Amino acid sequence: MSFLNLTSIQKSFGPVQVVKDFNMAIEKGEFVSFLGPSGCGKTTVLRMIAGFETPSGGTISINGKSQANLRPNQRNIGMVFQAYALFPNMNVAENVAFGLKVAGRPKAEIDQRVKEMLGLIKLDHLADRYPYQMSGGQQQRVALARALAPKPQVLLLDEPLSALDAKIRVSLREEIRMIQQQLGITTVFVTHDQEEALSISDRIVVMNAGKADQIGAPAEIYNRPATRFVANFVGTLNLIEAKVVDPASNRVSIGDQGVTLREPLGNVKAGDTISLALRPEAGSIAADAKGDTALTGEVISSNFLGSVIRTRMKVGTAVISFDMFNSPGLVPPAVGETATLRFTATDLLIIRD
Amino acid sequence: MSFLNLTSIQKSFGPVQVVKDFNMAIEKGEFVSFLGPSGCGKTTVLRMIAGFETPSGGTISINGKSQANLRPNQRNIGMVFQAYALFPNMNVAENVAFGLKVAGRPKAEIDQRVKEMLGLIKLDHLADRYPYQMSGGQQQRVALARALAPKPQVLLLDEPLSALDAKIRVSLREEIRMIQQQLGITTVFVTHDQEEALSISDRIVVMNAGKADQIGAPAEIYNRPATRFVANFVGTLNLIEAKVVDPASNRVSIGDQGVTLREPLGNVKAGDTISLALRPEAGSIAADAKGDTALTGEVISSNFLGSVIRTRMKVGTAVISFDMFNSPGLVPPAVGETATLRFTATDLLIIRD
Amino acid sequence: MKKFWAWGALIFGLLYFILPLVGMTNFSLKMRRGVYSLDAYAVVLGDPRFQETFTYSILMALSTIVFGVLLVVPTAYWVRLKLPGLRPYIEFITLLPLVIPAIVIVFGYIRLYNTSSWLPLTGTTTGTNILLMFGYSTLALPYMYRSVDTGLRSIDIATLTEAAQSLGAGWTTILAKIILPNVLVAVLSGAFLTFAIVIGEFTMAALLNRPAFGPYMQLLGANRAYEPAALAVMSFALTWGCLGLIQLVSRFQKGAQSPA
Amino acid sequence: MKKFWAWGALIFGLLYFILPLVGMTNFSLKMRRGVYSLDAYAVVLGDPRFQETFTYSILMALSTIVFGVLLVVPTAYWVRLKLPGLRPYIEFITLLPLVIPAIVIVFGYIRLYNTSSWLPLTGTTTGTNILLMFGYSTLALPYMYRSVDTGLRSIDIATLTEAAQSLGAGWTTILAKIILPNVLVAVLSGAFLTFAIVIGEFTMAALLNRPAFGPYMQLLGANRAYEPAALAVMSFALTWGCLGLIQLVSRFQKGAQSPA
Repeated sequence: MSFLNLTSIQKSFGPVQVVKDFNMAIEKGEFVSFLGPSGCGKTTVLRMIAGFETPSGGTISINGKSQANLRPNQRNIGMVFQAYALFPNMNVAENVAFGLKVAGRPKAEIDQRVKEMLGLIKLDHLADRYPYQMSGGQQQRVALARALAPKPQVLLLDEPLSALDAKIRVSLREEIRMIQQQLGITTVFVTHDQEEALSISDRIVVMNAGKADQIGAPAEIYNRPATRFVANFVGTLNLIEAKVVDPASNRVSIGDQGVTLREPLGNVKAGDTISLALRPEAGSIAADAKGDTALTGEVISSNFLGSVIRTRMKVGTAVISFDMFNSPGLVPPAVGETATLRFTATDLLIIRD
Repeated sequence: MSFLNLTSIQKSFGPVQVVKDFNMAIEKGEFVSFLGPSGCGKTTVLRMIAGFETPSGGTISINGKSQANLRPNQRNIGMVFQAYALFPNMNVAENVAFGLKVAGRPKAEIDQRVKEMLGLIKLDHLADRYPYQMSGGQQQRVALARALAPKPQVLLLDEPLSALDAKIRVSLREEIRMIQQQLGITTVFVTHDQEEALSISDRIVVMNAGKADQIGAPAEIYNRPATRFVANFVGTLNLIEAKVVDPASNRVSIGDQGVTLREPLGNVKAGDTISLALRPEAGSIAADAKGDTALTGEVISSNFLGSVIRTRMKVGTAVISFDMFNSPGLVPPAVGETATLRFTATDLLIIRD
Repeated sequence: MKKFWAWGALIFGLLYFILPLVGMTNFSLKMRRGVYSLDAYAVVLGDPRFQETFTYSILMALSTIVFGVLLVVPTAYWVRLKLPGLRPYIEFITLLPLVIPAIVIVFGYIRLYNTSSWLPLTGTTTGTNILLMFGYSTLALPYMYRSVDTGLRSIDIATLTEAAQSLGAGWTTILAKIILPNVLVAVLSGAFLTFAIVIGEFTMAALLNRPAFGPYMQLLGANRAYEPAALAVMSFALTWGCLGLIQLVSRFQKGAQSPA
Repeated sequence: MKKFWAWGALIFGLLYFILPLVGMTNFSLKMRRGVYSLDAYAVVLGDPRFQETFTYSILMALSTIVFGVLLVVPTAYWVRLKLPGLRPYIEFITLLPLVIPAIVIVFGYIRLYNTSSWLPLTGTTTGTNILLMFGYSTLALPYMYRSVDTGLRSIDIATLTEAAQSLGAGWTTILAKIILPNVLVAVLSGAFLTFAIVIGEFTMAALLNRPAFGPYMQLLGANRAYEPAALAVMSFALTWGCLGLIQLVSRFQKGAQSPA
């Protein structure tokens, strides 16, 4: 039995079923991200854990205890919101102390704990500030301290970084991860930003239309997407249609070029179409097509994006993007030129959904 | 004489000087981006070109003609706004026709031109739609068509992609660039997104506190930042403090490790501190430090970001980030391990400001 | 908890609005002893003074609306566009009529524009009518201004104005083709409220001694039993109709502008 | 262009508010022939009926405010939080008193709660007072509700409520510690407006025959020359004071909450 269990969770708003049979077991101390586009139900699941929404079906248990009959204020769950949600009429220390005061802790203990929390987020010096006197990043750190002060069983983070600037977003996500590991608190993090989820999580749940499409460690999700949706949503994988040439030898053709896959094709016959995924950073430009794991095509665009140069190549009807690290001496392939992209056979994944 | 000339432009709002002595000459048909953080004055310069703000000093001329005494509606300039700004009471065709109707063009010409423009943005089939019936990306394309319909001398784009989703942002920026090249229209594009500016522009003006810090082609800006600000703002360059060991042989030390630069150090003496920049994608992990262009340090973090893995290493007091392309077989250096980063001497740039 | 509030709202509505209305409507139908009839309504509608005062008030309401729209729409637009710093003050001014009793305004007018003053408006019927229209405009100002201002808030007038300018449009074109069409519903809603207010107003018309509908209602109220109830019901139906129209129009507007 | 509007606003303000006021104030100081004096004010302040009606109206205003706050704050909060779909309807209801003439409301009350009815409120003084307070609350409802609702809009009550809940707080704690402190300024502003309205109200108090300040002012206006002007000036000063307080308090609020 895991620490936080979500079993067959369903949720409908009127005729719209937002969450469909969602299952997930989260271990104590684990950092799990729910990743998906807006409307995929990720926030709704989080809000059901917090008690703000009541599941239409299924059970939620924390530490072996069903949460069904507990109101939000009885669940001992810490929550951090996208909009910070600091109480505007209270200063930093009062905000952090709020949960402890409501719980009726003695004053000395509250003072001690507030101090400890402000130390954790390195804002000791701003204890007397009011929310409107602080930057977004600072406010969100206070919100984190406030959520953690009453020692909740579970910490829920609802897109906590979306309202912040790019640079602060990166530094605050690292800080959140550090604090989480330091306290060993079980954490659920909701985001639509794949880089955020990949960089911060122990495990990721990729959600699509109310269901979990794939659950796994970041590298697993990125390198071996289980479905077309995951492949499209996480990273910028190339999705290529290929024609099966010989199922026995794993031979397929892309455009009119033959490629032999490492992975068995499974239950297909010659002439069938299958989908392959190729990461844009997997290949490299070569002078000629030696061996089977190469594709030759016409370069249709080449974009300088800063640290990488993204080139697009037309192979048959497919358009394949590939990335090269920028370097001052590098001359990217020119538009209209013919180029050969080489990669290893394991880089071509079969997408089955 | 260039097509669009900005000479000694200044602008103050009350006591605050927002633009300080801004100079820029833009050629006919060129695509120039103003890149900078919010508050750097980039939008103010754009609005002065459009005539929405009056410069406190300096002159703006287009095609040799001073714009000083022209009101915004007399300048024949096309403008696209971040908020789309389609007229809610008009459908797509009426929006696109607006500028032509105001100019009193004959009906047949208007119809012809509207058709042409809708073809250009590939929305012919939506001519009867109202703005609220369309997605943000579609609305912004209509706004582009509306701005282009009266054949303006100059096209101004004020963060036109900021309100859109990540994927649409990328595809629309490519479409904008394509249309701009097709029509050969002189274009100024304002953005705070470095990738956007790098991928779309002929030239970039990096703005900082009301001044142009650097003007140059995208690769030039990225690979050879002129100032510390540009190095920090464009890309994620490492800024490393180094101590001059021997100015004659270009020898410096980082932490306690010596490195020989290719570039002359200039007017410094032994013991001086200089700033070096190293792009995170420039180096690669090696087994040992052979030769002079390598740095050895302790790995302090390693983050999986999807297509790249970003590792941070401590060398003396400096923290150096470097990126590796993700690959399923790659084992990133573990935290606490000692690693050696190798690069070529030309990758270490001297930042002088 | 939800039920408690739902019941609370219901009881509140009953005690405050519905029961009094039902009671009054019921009473207005009892003119003929023992049976329900529309006699009271017939008497009222047949009264020439009713026809005269009602027509007068409708005409006054229409001129007040025209004056109000011409005054408020360009002002509210200009304030939002160019003088946003003045908005709190303008809002403050438009709130004044809510709290300055109508008596004060009219006393002031009478003192200021009487027959021996520099602008003897009260000396002629037309002058007094104009004065009354000014008074009504003052009363309606808060609603008209709020309504138009809210309408302007829902569109991004600064950017729309700049977009139109960059396409070559001048102020007249912008006001006529861009601004007015987009706040038309707000203008109508303000106009209906103005109409309802003018029809029911008593104090100003009485003090300026004009044959308006409010004083007629008051007069009837003092001297008759059933007719005032019938009048009140009719007046209520009229205002209700205006409000219903506002709701209808703004629902139509929502339909045409929704998916935000 | 800017100048034109600035002048327009000035002339408008002069014709509508300032000149009438100046004229009236001037007149109120002329009771003693040939010299300016405060005689009219002395007469008014010394009148025992003035003291009686003014005290009565202040007491009525205070009870109306208390009743209004207790009714409106939790309702507006709850509607925003749980029943946002009902907001247009609630707003509609709170707008009704603006357009239903006070006469209609009072006629209804009298018919419904008269001595022969099931709830004979008009039979006793206390009952009539309660009825009048209900009437006043109805009149003040639009302002109180709007004010509180606007106050609630400026804070994100849904998220703040959830944040407080997740920290263990129940409804009472949330209302008392989070919601009320953050809309206090809005509540005060609504209270001041209510106060100004109740002090100046005439129709309801007159029809229910209670010794309120409005009818006293009216009475004086019909029988005296200088005293009503003095009264109007005083009444205006009072409402102006209330509005000034609102501005002060909301400026204080802005200072405490700004850099948005």
